[in-house]
Formats: sequence, structure tokens, C-alpha cells
Amino acid sequence: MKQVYMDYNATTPVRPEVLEEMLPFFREHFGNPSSVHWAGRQVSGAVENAREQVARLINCSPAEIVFTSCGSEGDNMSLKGTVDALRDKGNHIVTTTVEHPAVLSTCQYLEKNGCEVTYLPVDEHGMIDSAQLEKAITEKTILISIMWGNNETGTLFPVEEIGAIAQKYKVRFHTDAVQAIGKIPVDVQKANVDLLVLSGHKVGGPKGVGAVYVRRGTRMTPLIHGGHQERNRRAGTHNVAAIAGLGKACELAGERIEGDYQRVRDLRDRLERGIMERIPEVKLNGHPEKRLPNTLNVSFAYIEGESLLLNFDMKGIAASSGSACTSGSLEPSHVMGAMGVEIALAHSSTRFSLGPDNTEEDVDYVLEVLPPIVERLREMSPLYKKKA
Amino acid sequence: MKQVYMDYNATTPVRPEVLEEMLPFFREHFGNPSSVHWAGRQVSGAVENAREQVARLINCSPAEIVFTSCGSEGDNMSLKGTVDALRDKGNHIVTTTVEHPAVLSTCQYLEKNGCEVTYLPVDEHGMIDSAQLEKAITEKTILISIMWGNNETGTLFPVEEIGAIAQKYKVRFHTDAVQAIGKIPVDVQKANVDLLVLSGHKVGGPKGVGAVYVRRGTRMTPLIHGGHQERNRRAGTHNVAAIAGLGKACELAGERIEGDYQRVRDLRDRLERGIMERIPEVKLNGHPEKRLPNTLNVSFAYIEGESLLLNFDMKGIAASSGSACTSGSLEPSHVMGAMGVEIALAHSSTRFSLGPDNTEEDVDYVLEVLPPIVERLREMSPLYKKKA
Amino acid sequence: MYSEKVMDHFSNPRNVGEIENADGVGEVGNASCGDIMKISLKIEGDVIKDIKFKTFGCGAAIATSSMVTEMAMDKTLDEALQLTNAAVADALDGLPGNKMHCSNLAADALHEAIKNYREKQG
Amino acid sequence: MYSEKVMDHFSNPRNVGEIENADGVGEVGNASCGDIMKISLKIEGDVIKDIKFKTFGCGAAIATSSMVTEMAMDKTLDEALQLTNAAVADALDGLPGNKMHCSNLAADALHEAIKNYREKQG
Ligand SMILES: Cc1ncc(COP(=O)(O)O)c(C=O)c1O
Ligand SMILES: Cc1ncc(COP(=O)(O)O)c(C=O)c1O
Repeated sequence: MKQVYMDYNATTPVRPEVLEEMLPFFREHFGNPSSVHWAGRQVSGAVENAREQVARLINCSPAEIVFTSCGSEGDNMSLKGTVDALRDKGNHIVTTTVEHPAVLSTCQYLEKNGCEVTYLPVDEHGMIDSAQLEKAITEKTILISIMWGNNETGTLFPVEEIGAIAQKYKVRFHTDAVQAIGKIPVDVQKANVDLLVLSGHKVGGPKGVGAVYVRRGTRMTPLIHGGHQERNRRAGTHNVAAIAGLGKACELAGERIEGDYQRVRDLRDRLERGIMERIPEVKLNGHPEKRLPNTLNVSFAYIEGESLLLNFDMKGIAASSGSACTSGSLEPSHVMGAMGVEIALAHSSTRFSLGPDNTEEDVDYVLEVLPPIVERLREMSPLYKKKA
Repeated sequence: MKQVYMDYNATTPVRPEVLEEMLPFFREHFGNPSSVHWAGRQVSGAVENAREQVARLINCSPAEIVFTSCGSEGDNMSLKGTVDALRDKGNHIVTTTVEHPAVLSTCQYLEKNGCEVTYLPVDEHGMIDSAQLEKAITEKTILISIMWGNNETGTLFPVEEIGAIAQKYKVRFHTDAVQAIGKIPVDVQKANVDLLVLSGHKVGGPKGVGAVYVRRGTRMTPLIHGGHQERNRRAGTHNVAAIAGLGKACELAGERIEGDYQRVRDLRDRLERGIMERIPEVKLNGHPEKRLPNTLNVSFAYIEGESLLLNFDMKGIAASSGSACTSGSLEPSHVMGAMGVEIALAHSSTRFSLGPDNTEEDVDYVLEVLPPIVERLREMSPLYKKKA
Repeated sequence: MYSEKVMDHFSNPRNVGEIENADGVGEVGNASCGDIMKISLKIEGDVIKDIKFKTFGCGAAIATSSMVTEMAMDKTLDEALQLTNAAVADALDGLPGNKMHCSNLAADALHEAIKNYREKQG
Repeated sequence: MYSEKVMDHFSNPRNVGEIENADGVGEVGNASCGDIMKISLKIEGDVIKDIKFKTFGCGAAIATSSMVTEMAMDKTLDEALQLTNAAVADALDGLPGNKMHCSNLAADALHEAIKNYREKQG
């Protein structure tokens, strides 16, 4: 059966060049880069090379890159590490209602431990208001944590404005850029970021590796204490193969960001137009323009998301949904809730996230398969009948 | 040039069968196991299969295994997670002076945050005294953290005695079994362990993955908050390839532990005897009998460890040292210090840690190469001259 | 994740629709929990002669709805009232743990429909 | 980690040993920091005619010891006193950052030896 993967925001295949980069480090060059002998020397260069590749993509210096095991670790490290290190300066964090759980759950944990957190609301496009951010800052504010691009809707936050506000009030700025990396240009200097988190498996790299940009001079308590790796910022034997893979993935992302993502944007737009033309009562979730080029989130009214996904899946199409049934919790997507999306439409929300391997053919296949599925499920829905 | 790797306690090559197990998960089966579609279903089974393989090796149920990114993360998670969750019960931890930095640095951090920590001393063989452990326990003790086998000396702690004491006083027992796993049988039931930490790359698995056994019903705050992975105990997209690799490595370890490690023990003993016979003034560091079967730590009097290692390295031999110059800090090994090893001898300490790929030929090569190197460096040493 | 039986009932649901001039109608669930099930009945004497469902919900919700209509068809009302959500789940070879809570309401909808019929009967 | 020059001096150290009846001897460092260097001198007139070292220490310690003996050989005492630890490190094309602290004592040992000679001269 044809398989069309449109869930790149969930994870991506490892690019062939990336896998090739990784393979020597499993058996031939398996050393621990902290070792002084040949087995260590063979690999320490690879780690430093990858550090440069990551640094180049986001415009920082290699010494400001700390390798981690994933985006979630990076977010936890940034938030908890800041709160612990800046305890004497304050205890207030400003974030948004639509952050990834790696930030939101961490904030909730920190609230239980004496932090105060302001969750900025978003409008119907999932966008924040910078003026509200500015107003939220108090004497005790130590951290602004606002993501670069939202994983569910693709909405892009005004990071440069946020960075300017952070600078004005001398507050540290952390941004979860897991979804932005590789899809749009990311420059930590322009956005005046202090801490930026990325994850390998969202950008054609392997799972189980990530990085945090830590601006030089940023005081932060480690999340993982232990050995002297990563200049005492993150203990644990280096995951050499994955780090080398992340480096290569960042290099490729840098080279291809323009070409790839113009193509991906065109495909996404074709999909969006096609759906809107062919299917009535579809609502776009997310910002119409300020949006990741690969992301399309729509609610097909009257249909619950998981049943839609299962039907897609029977046709080989992989997408994802904000319905409670796919989130692992009982609530539908907190992002839809924050945007004021009506609850039934929140359960209906469906995310198509495209990537460099998608083709026009893929899009056309989805556009062909989708309408009868939606039709059939609407016929089955008590909500549809009522309104018809 | 001949290359002889005798630094298996630092890291190990990935076994061929393990790499084979991993490869499909980079590109073909690249899905996120949390996804409901085909790409997710293809891989969620692999994660659960690996969980069973790890569980079988240490005799627990699969639901008690939490996957992590490394041993250091496991230790941090166990200690910090326990302290946070059991805050109402007490704030006292008992550990030893010879734990890995992942435990020791974490304890030092916790001390700054209101914990009290008792560091049990060790004797000249690096062994603790269970009676002292028992005496150290107070009303406020919430955790005993004592490693299964020491990474530098190989000294094996009396985990079953410790487990019995933990049970008697109803104190949680965490053990860092990173070095024991795959080298000797490890049974969490027999040792009455509540938390056990292991790491993939020490047992023929990949770097960047580990696991923590968390006894059913053990309350613990996550170290990495976020998504619902690992029953809310550890957020972050599953590192499927590495997890599958860890599972396979544990399976192999289980099958081969007896054969492999009898062979490795014989080689280690041959090396030990050979060194003692050929070179005067060599001191064994660690317990003569209660020791990991692969580990030999000796001090070659009058010679600093790094210069010895570099000379080994020029002959293709990879080993490690407790000298300050190789530890990344300015102090020589804290383990040697705790054992009361004289400071110059601590700087001289050299660890040979063997593994299943070593051969008799390797050992004989080391025994041939070693004496002239030691001789030459002693000739160069002002300490040697003085005593001669 | 789902058993074969669930997938069968989900992809080929039995008795979808709404009976016109139904003798009894039951609706349970609400949008906030993500599941709404509506069951309509045609009753002759004491026996369910026809039963149809409409469901807004996940795979489990649709499959349990379909299954309950098969199980209730041609049963007497008292027999139908014996059907439990657990029995429906069993008939589908079980549901995933996290689906037992919200989506498993089909028997409740059936009971509501019977109650509605009996109330109309007075 | 180490430059080629460091590795050259480490693997083929120049002027290893101890001069019998030396005119000046200097020893610096101690076991706790892991480095001990001992330099002995043969001096004729105001010139270092022979110089030897013994070192307990890491690669950097041995290489800097070897290098300082090469640099001091045939120098006048005043010239030799101009030699700094930094100059020795430079002559080796630099040392890794974490080796600058403890192991880089060779010039100090040389200066001690000269001082010892001058003290003996009275
Ligand atoms: C005893 C012990 N604990 C913990 C660790 C840390 O493991 P990892 O490097 O996987 O974080 C190691 C190895 O470095 C170790 O030997
Ligand atoms: C915006 C965002 N932040 C953080 C994460 C967590 O990344 P990881 O799965 O690598 O921990 C994700 C992906 O799941 C994400 O989309």
C-alpha cells in the first residue's frame, strides 16, 4: 500500500547522509571521547566537529553548545537550571499557555516548588501579544520562556520582539526552537536569545540527541550532575554517533533550508488549498501567515480526530491529532483550548506536517483519499445530523 | 600497529548483533512510538520488547523499567527524584566516598539544597563496612545509595547485606549497577533493590541509552518533565534504535555472562599475575577477591599515570588512569584517596578493564610491552632515584 | 493498539444511522470528553427489532457502538438492559487501558434509549 | 590533544638524568599535584655547559622538562633566567588549556637550580 508520511513534527527519518556519518562510531570508532588513548582521540574530534556544525546553524560559537539527549531534557535543563541558579534574583517566569509539555509540565512542577509563573494567553490564531508580555514582567522575573514555533499549529512567535523586551528588562530569554530548527532560519544573536533548545530527530537527525545553546556567561545549575563532560554543564558519556549525526543534520539543514522549505511550503499550501476547496466546514487552526512552512492544522467539524487518523492510516497516511484519544491524556490539546477553539472542534483537530521527502503525488493522494473518509465519518456523527 | 583495548569500563564497542538490531530504526522504521499510525506502530513493539529483555536480565517486571539516556541521568533521576518525592519523610542520604561522580556530585548538590549526606568510608581494599552503614541510618534517612561494583577498582559491595539493612529500616535502596551489569549476575529481588541504574554503552550496547529499574510503587519525581512517555516517569521521544540495542545487549549479556566472564576473568588473572611477576613495586588497588572479573587496577610506583598511558598508547594499548591529568580535574582519583592510597601512588594508578573481545594474545602483548616502559619511566623519575 | 475485532467494527461499523420515528432514542457523552453516542430503537412487543447508532468519537467509541447494536439486535428489552459496557469491551476482545474510561459508553446509550422508550410508553 | 612537538619531546626526551656532582640542583612541584621536576646543572664560567632533568608527571610535564633543557643548554645564567614557563610552552607549540596550571613548571625548576648554584657560590 502507498505510505504517505505527513507527521514530520512528530519525528523524521534519519537522512541517509546522517546515518552514514553515524555508522563508524558504533563499532570501529567506539571510544569514549574523554579517554586519552587512541580510542578516545578517534572520536573527540567528531564531537567537536558536530559542535561547530550545530553552532553554525544558529549563529553562535561552538563553546556555547551543550549536547543533551533530547528536546525535553533541554527544556528541563534550561528552566530548572535557571531557577536554581538565579534563586537570589527572583522566582518569576513568564511563558505562554501553548508551550510544549516539556516546558509546561516543568513550569507546573516549579510552581509547586515556590516559583510564580505567568502563562500568557493567545488569540484565535495561537499568537501572543508582546505588550502583554511586557506588562507581565516584574522585579522578580528571571526568565521568559517562549517557543519559536508551535508544534501543533506551526504559529511562529515574534522572537525578535521578545528578545528585545528581554534585553530591555534584563531578563533571561529561553526559547524552545525544536520545531523551528531546519524549517526556518534561526539566529540566536538576532533574537537575543540566552537559551535555545533543539532536538535531533525533528531535523533529519537521530532520536536521543539534542543541544542547548547557552549564551556565554549564563549561570545555570546542571540537570545531570556527574563527570566533567560539556564543561561541567551536562554529565554522561558522550553519545558520539548521535552527536555526529546531529551535527551532520544541522549542516544539511543549513545548506538546504531555503530550497527544501520553499518546496515544502508549496506542498503544504497545495494541501491546504485542496482541502479547503474540496471539503466544507473545515477550520484552520493556527496563524494564516506567521506559520512554520510545513505545518497545517485543521479541524474537520463533526469528526473526532482519532477516528479520522485511523481511517487515514488504513490508507497509509500518517498524520496526527489534538484529540484526547491520541494525546495520552483525557483532555484534548491544550493548544486548541488556549486558542479558544470550541471543544468538539478541538477533538477534531488534525495536523499534517510535511517534510523534504514529501512529493506532489503524496499531496494529491491525500486530497483524493480525504473527502470520502470525511464524508463517511460525518454521516456517522450525531453532531453532523443535528446541524444538517 | 596492534591495538589492544583494555578500557571496557570506560566504554565498549557495540556488539555486531546489537548494531544489526538497531539499524532498521534509523530510516525504515523511524516512527515515534507515541504515534497512532503505521509509523508509530512499527516501533512501539520494539520498545516494549527491549523493556522485557532488560527486565529479564535483572529479574524484574517490564513495567518497572524506565528508559533513560545514560547512567548519569539514571543516578540523577534516582537521587533527586527520591529527595523531592520523600521530602515529607526526611532528608538524609547514606552513600559511600567511592561512588561515581554521577552520584557524588549529585549528593553535593543536594547538600547545598538542604539534604544531609553521610559518606561511608572504605578500607584499603575500597570495601565498606555494613555495620557502619547500619549505624549511619537515622529517623530521617530516606535513601541508601551504594554502587554494585566500583568502576575504578572493581570492588564489589555486599549488596544483599545492604538490601537487608534497607529492608530492616524501611529505607529506599538505590544502586548504581552500571559496571556490574553484564559482568556478573544482577538480581534486584535478591538484593532487595528499589532503584537500579544501568547504562547501555558499558555492556555492548550503544551510547546514549540507559535504564532505571524502579520497583513498583516507588514514588519519585521525574527529572525530565513533559510528555507521557515511560508512564510519566521520563519525558522525551523514545530513542527507539538505542533502546532496541540496549534490549539486545542485555539479552546477549544474559546468555553469555557465564562463558564470557569466566574467560575474561582468566585473562584478567593472567594479566595480574604477569604484571606482578615481571615488575617490582606494583600495588594492587581494590579488593583481591570481591572484584569485578574484568578489572585490574594497579599503581606502578614512581610513575605518573598519564605518562604511562601515553606510552601504552604509543604501543596501541588503551587503558585508563586515576591520575589528576586524566580525570579532567586537578585532584587524582577520589577513590584512591578514600582508600588511603598515598598521593603519589594515586597518581600512578592504572586501570586495565578487559572485555569479551580480548584474547590471550592481547594479554601477552601487554605483558611484553609493559616492563620496558615502566623501566624507562622510572629511570626518568626523581622519586625512583631517591629510593633506589 | 486495538484488537482485530475492534478494527473490524471500526472500519465496517454495523447499523450506522438513525431510525426515523424511532420508538426510543438515547444519547450519552459530551463533546468535552470527546465522545457522543446516540442510539435509536425500533421495538416490537418487548423485542428490539432494529437498532442504529451515530457516534462522534475515537476508534473505540465507534467500535463499541457498532458492537452494542449487534449484541442488542433481536434481544428483549430486559435482556438488553443486562448488557454492560464491560461485556461490550469483552466481545471486542478488550480495549486498550486508556480507552476504558471515556469511549466505552455504548451500553449506557442503549440503556438510555430503552429508558426513553419506556418513559414514552408511560 | 598534545601538539606534535610535545609528543616528540615526550617520546624522545632530551637530557634525561642527573648530573653527578652538579653545580646546581633545583626541584619544584610535589606529589599531590602530580608533578615533580628536578633539574641539575653543570656550569662553566657563566654558562650552562650541561643540564639534565628527572620528572614525575604527565606528558606535558615530561615534554616541558625536556624542552627547557634544550633551551637552556649553552645559555648564560642571565639568559637562562629570562626563560619563562610560557616561553617553554610556546616552544612546544602550546599546551592544552588544562595542562597550563600544574605541569608547566620546567622553567621554575631551572631557575631554582640556578638559584641553588648561586647560593652555593655565596
Ligand atoms: C559506576 C558508574 N556509574 C555511572 C556512570 C555514568 O554512566 P554514563 O556515562 O552512561 O552516564 C559510569 C560510567 O561512566 C560508571 O562507571
Ligand atoms: C516544541 C517541542 N518542544 C519539545 C519537544 C520535545 O522533544 P523531544 O521529544 O526530543 O524530547 C517537542 C517534540 O516532541 C516539540 O515539538
